[in-house]
Amino acid sequence: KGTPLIFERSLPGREGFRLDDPDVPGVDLSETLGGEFLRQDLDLPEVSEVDVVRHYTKLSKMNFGVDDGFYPLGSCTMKYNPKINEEISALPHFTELHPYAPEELAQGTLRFMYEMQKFLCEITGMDYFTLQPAAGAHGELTGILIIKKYLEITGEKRNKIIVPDSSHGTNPATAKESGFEIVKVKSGKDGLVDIAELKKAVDEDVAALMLTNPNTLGLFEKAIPEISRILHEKGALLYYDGANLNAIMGIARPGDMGFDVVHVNLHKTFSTPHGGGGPGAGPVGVKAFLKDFLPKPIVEREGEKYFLNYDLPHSIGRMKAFYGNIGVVLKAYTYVRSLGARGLKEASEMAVLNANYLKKQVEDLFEVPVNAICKHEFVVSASNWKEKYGVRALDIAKRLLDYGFHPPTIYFPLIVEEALMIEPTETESKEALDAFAASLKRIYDEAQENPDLMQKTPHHMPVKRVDEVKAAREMKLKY
Amino acid sequence: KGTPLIFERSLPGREGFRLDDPDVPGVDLSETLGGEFLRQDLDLPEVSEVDVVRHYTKLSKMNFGVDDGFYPLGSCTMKYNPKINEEISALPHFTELHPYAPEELAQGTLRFMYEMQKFLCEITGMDYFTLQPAAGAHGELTGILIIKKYLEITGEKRNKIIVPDSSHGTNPATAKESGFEIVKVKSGKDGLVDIAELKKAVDEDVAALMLTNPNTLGLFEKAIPEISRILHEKGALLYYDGANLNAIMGIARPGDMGFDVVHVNLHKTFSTPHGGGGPGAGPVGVKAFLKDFLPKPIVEREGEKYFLNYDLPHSIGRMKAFYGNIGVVLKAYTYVRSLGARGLKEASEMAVLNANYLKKQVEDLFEVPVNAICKHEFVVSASNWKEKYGVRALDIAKRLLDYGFHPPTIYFPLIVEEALMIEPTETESKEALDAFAASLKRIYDEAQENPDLMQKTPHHMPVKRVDEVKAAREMKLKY
Amino acid sequence: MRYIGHTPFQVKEMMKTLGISEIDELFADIPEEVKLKGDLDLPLSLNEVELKREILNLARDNKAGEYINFMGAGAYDHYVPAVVKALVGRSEFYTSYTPYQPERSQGTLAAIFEYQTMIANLTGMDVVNASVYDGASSLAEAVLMACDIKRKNRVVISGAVHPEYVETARTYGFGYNKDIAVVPYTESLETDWDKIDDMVDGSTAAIVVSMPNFFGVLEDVKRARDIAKEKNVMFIVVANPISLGLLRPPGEYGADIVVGEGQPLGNALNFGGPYLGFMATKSEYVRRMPGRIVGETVDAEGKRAFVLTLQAREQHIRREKATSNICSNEALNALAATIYMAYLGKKGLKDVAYHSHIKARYFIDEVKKSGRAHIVNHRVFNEVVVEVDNLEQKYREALEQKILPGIRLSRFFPEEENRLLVAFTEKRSKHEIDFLLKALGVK
Amino acid sequence: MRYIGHTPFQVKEMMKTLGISEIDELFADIPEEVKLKGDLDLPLSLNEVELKREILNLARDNKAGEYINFMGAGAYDHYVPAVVKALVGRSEFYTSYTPYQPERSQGTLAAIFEYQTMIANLTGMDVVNASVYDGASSLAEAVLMACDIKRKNRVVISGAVHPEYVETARTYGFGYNKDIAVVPYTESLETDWDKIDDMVDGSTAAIVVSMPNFFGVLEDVKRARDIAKEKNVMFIVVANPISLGLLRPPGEYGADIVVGEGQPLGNALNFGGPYLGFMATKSEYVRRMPGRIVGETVDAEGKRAFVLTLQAREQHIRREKATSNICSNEALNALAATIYMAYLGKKGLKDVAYHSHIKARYFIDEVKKSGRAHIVNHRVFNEVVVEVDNLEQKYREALEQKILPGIRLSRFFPEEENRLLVAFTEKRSKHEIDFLLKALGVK
Repeated sequence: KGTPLIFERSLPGREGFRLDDPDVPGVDLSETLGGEFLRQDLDLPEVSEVDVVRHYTKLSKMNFGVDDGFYPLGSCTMKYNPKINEEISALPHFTELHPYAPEELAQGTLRFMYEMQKFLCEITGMDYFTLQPAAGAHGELTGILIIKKYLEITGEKRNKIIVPDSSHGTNPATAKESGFEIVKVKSGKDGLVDIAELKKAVDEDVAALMLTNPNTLGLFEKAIPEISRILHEKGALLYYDGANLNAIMGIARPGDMGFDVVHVNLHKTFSTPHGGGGPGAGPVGVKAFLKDFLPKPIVEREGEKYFLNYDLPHSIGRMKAFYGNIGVVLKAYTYVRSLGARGLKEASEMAVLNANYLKKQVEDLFEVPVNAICKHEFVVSASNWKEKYGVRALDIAKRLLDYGFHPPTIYFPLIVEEALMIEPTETESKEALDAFAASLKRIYDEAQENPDLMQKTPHHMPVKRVDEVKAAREMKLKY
Repeated sequence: KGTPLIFERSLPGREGFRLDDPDVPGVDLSETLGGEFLRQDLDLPEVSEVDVVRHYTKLSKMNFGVDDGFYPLGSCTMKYNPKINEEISALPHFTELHPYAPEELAQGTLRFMYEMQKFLCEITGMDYFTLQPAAGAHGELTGILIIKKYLEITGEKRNKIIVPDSSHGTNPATAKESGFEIVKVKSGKDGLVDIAELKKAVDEDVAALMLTNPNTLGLFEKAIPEISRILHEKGALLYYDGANLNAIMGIARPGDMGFDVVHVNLHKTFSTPHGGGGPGAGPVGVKAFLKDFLPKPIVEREGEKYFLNYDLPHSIGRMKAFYGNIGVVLKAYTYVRSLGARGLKEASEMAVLNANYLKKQVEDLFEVPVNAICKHEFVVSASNWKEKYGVRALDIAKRLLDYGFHPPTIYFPLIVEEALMIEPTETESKEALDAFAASLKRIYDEAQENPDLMQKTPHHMPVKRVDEVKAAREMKLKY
Repeated sequence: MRYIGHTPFQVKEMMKTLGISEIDELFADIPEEVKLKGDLDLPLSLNEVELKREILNLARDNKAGEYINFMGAGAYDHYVPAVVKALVGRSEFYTSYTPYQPERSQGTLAAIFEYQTMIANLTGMDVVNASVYDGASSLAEAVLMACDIKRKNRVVISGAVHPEYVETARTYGFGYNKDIAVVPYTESLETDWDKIDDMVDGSTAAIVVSMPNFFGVLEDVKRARDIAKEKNVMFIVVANPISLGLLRPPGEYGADIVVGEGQPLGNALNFGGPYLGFMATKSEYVRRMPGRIVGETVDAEGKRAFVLTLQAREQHIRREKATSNICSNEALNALAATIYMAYLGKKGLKDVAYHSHIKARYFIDEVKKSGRAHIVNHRVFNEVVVEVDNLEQKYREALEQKILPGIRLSRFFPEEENRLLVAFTEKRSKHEIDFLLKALGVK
Repeated sequence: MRYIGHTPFQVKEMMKTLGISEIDELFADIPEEVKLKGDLDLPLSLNEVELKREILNLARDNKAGEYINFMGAGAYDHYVPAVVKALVGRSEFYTSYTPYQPERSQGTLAAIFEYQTMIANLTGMDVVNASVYDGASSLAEAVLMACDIKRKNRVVISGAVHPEYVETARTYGFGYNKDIAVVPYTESLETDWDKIDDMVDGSTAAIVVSMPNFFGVLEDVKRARDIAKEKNVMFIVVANPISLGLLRPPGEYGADIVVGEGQPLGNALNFGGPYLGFMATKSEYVRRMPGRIVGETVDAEGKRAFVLTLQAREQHIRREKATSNICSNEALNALAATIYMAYLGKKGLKDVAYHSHIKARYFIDEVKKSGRAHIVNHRVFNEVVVEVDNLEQKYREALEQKILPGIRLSRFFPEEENRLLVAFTEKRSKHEIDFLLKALGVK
């Protein structure tokens, strides 16, 4: 029958949760609310508690998480999510705190927010941080709006934002959402920003360059000092997409590279879980001259007292209600406190070691667009598989599922055909990397021996290959 | 490779948890403890945190719990375990309480213990309760030792305990462990204690009769008033095995039936989870004349203050350190508070309705030893399957696994050949019962069509049919 | 506490494989001038025992947990059932990524499909996305979406919408160069419909109204619909999802887009996040909606399966032409909301809404009976604005009695002195409300 | 809150199927004279919101949680790692029954097999059962087991064994008609070996010694072994499993049966339970051991699998001839202990033992330095007996400062006035110990 839905367990009159016998008098709703405001029917499931528990327990087993195995999804930094973070962030002292609670009764939360702002400044080399953005893309939007507001205040008319062709899709989308025109610069054969191209692109209309470093090929943009000079000389700013920060913690800092605005992804670099797609947290850091443009409020300290500072004269306003995904921030905070400076550096070192080691194990199977030391991730191309056996990156991904792995990111970055973008992270052991490499080799053999079979993969999953076209065509979006 | 073990992930030098840099001075252990006391090596796994998480997550998926589906294990009352009980019993106020904490700092726990004693008295019709026994069998031992001590104090020489042939194995084992001689009485054709046989067995040497009511065939011993008279007239006592209490809450009480000592299984009747075999809790209740024989201490109340009363002059002593499986008691307490009198009665009513309904659905497939209204469970015999197709109760059980159910208890009670003992409990819906019945029918068809295949079941489990003989022969009991 | 999988020996083996003798060699491509000299200046690492001790000490500085909570204003202290926490805590859900591989993500996908269905039913709309960041950003996205659909640049928002939502819409609007016009609320804390009507001009794409509004009041949504219809602008409603247990679904009174904060549906307060914004619209606008959407389909054997669909709207496919830049959303919070709605169901959600409402009504009736304070708003769902003499003093006194008596409106509107916004949920007992009434000098 | 799966309509349908019109008809076989008239007298049912509120109020009456805890005496405040709680909380583990169907219970079975292995390694013994109720009952079972093996009826127990363990052994002994002889401890709080030697006679099956003993002292286990050997009795050791991170395994010094309380291995204090008793012995005695045992085998395809084995010892097969009546054990607690041992591993368990020990040593050294109190015991692992003038007063003062300073020995031995048994774990910081020292007037 396929994937089950809770609605199929519903039957009129069945009950899970209920409240009866209130301790205050009942009312006639048509009097207190007015008859025209009342709804007639409410179409929600009618199920028992055991129905709910069994259904979602069953659904959970149709999922795959980091706790189930290797999850080398490039660009997503699927590292292990420490259990102590979950335990701490579930403490009622934190979870039951109302956002408008008087500050003197919320000093614990305000303190870790303040300290986390400081930690992020230190790790990235920036001067001020806001914790408000709820995710990476949200952080990008915040950062670009800060730049826009800065230009408005300084009276400069700059309407272009440069993004490399290897950038995340969120970069151009963000720049567009902020009202900028997008200028794309090509990557060179070495997979890095083509400096000559960049120079051509940079003029007085350019507001900023958005850059991921290491970039989405997992390569460090070593010309970053020059890139910074090129941009700054023309009065443009540098925006750092922090998706790949896990490669360089304690080794190099965006602030020291010349970036003026950065966002970081707490749900990537700082070990907070991705939750099946969220919540994340995308704090944004700026150099001192941009402090007053941050969204309101940020946390500051006066003596022993922590408080919310709304006094940011040029603030862009706010990106959401309240102060950010604070429950997520707390998990990242416990992570930083657990690892300290040495631990964070070690995390980056091992992430890079793992990526290079795994690359070495599998590179013979693929075409490698750029053969260089990589950072935390690397990209290979299955175009040789496609040519020789008609087996695509997608097929490889599906077959990896059968072998008990989550597949890498595929078809990104767009500049590599049949791309597989592999990010092992530091929390994987050599055994996991070796097992993954061995499976890829076995799949390569399978592709040679029986290429047709590959299109029928996966075989051992809760469902077989899913028809995506039908979904988009029929648009059945609710039960 | 089969079921994995943590040892296979171990590698010298790998670390999960560690403590470094103590905040007090280090010592030379050979000085502080003495060299001859120190161990040379400690052979425990060396694994990382993610290894531990993935291994036990994987093992968990090789298990089946009530949250996964229908679990009609007769005599075990595998009802749904409410999540609120788990949440409440995990509150640090309860979990972090030391058993020797001053009573004035432990009033919360002492209060629910006190109230639970009272609730159990009310539900069973007894006068006093101890929460100390850790499980049903432990409760039985407690109860029988109370009887033994009572006889010692009253100076009576009675060395026999009567158990029906349908009794749980714990009953004779307990009686033996308490130094009694076991007298078995046969059941009649109606599945109930044969009163004539019983009368013959009861003499001045009999200390007590141990009885489960409803009995293990799921039948109410309706002659219980007479049974009680027979025993009491001869000066013997009545012991109630509470394993089947789930059939009669709020409907009939052992105390009112004439039982002098009872134990209850909180992990059956009162919804606390079985934990893969434990912990349980087996509180024991007695009539007033036996109060002074209870193990020490029990909780009592003076004004608003709850305290541990050790003043029980004829106490048998204690059955374990401290006061019982208090964490389990708390879950049972929340259950009673959630349901109240009406809810408990409804639970029993629905448990009995479900058993009778399911019996009706499947009885045509089997031989039914006694055809009568059952209580919370019923027993059928697959001897017709065995005769006709060579398919045994064991095969049916294994095949049920393939259909997504946990099988019933098999080969118990011993008085029924090829027994299947089915207890659906009140928390299952009609749909679950119908699906189970339908699967049994399908298995019956399969048994007819392809009996040989049945011995190869289960097909779809993490492992195939397990070789129990080899395990017992080779005795490989550690890695 | 390093969360590293290797042994030291393995690290050496791997380095040998790579032909390096120092880890630093892997960072040789980083120019010396941008390399960090020395260590980061961070507190020393803590082992788990120290960490737990340290954080528990910090946690205890959040004293508010011991207080009886009457605060609302967009974040509500509804009861989160144990079932929700237990199931959301299954690691297969929370340690997974966005369900890009449907064959191994049916759990998340099916749950989102259920979420879309339940929110659609709750709001009376056709299609729902998989969540956005929170209530405020859901409004901002709706504003941009309406402007996009109508190809206009101005939106008129009622001043009785949550002020932080308005501010967020303004910030997003600043990016897209949209004009956000806000119409001050009336003395009775309602939307000023005449002014709205005045302000909607030819460049206007939509009007926005909150139901109930920031002050707890049920707005005259028919009037809103009529204006929207007459002026041919879109009608955006910000709704409290719990209130929809009792109130008419906005789809029934003509809403084009319904957004709101999903936190009250089974998510903890968490000092403001993570929450989830929900977003529902009519079928015709589905391709203009931001965020992920799950659709039903079949697998290769024809069995039902679910998959992310209509991805051509999204940034990872469409880049600068996407409907929004959103990527990560609030999937786990949406899962909590889904399980919450499933568990409470038809009856339970009504119960929660009803209990919240009658607790507010009890407070109102007691205040009116006493005559010692003044109820400012009328026709409220679960939030009451009460005017109390010497509010500051009474507010302090209430805190001393471990009551969070509500939110002073002057926090948002300085002119609203002596006015307190008090929220009620099913968690507040009569006893607790009486306690509050006494603290406010009303009882 | 009824936890019933049916709808009212389904109940009617089912009744119809059964041909009954009242549920009562299903109870027609219960004689009227034993039927309950009216309802049980229990508090009214609470919905989940009310229940949580009610129990939180009750929980807050347990004030001890806010105190710094130096209490031990058989239950220890060691750190329980988050990993242990998270994994034990997986419902597949905790909502399952005894693994009678091995094909669907490999999770529990493999974990027990690991537990058996780790406890065997920790204690230096050959075979281990799947757990018994707790430390005290594990000793009681060991006493019965020794009597059974030796076919004798008397056991001599050191008076320096936990008094509640002794009492439990007596109670079990009462059942089986065994004679439990207890030898008073010496002034230095150790076992009186000469007296033990005297008391072991021809009817004696075993001697029992605790290591470390109830007072924290490492006993002269060689002497114990020599006596046992010479007199041909069994040698039973009660061990603290954390101490075995540093101390020689009892198997190395000749123990025949090793038992103890497994709570310190990743299980919470829980006011005394649920805990787990562990029990290890030599191969030759395996068939005399009570409780469940898991063995390795293969499945029909020859793959490794695990199964309950040697069940012929158990009550459900052997009934009155079983080695014990035990059925339910403490499987989930044993699972916690297994995960704890796996997670800490070789190094971590040593760390925890070492840290616990050096914290005790720090206390001892500070007391000695001050000269204001008297350390009574020597060669301790993690528990110290300190003699303090006016203990009662200082005890009260410590409580006022939110310290649980330990356990007054007079609780167990009225003659031991002014003596306090103080326990140390890795959780206690130097700062906290200094605080205790001050409260006791030592610093």
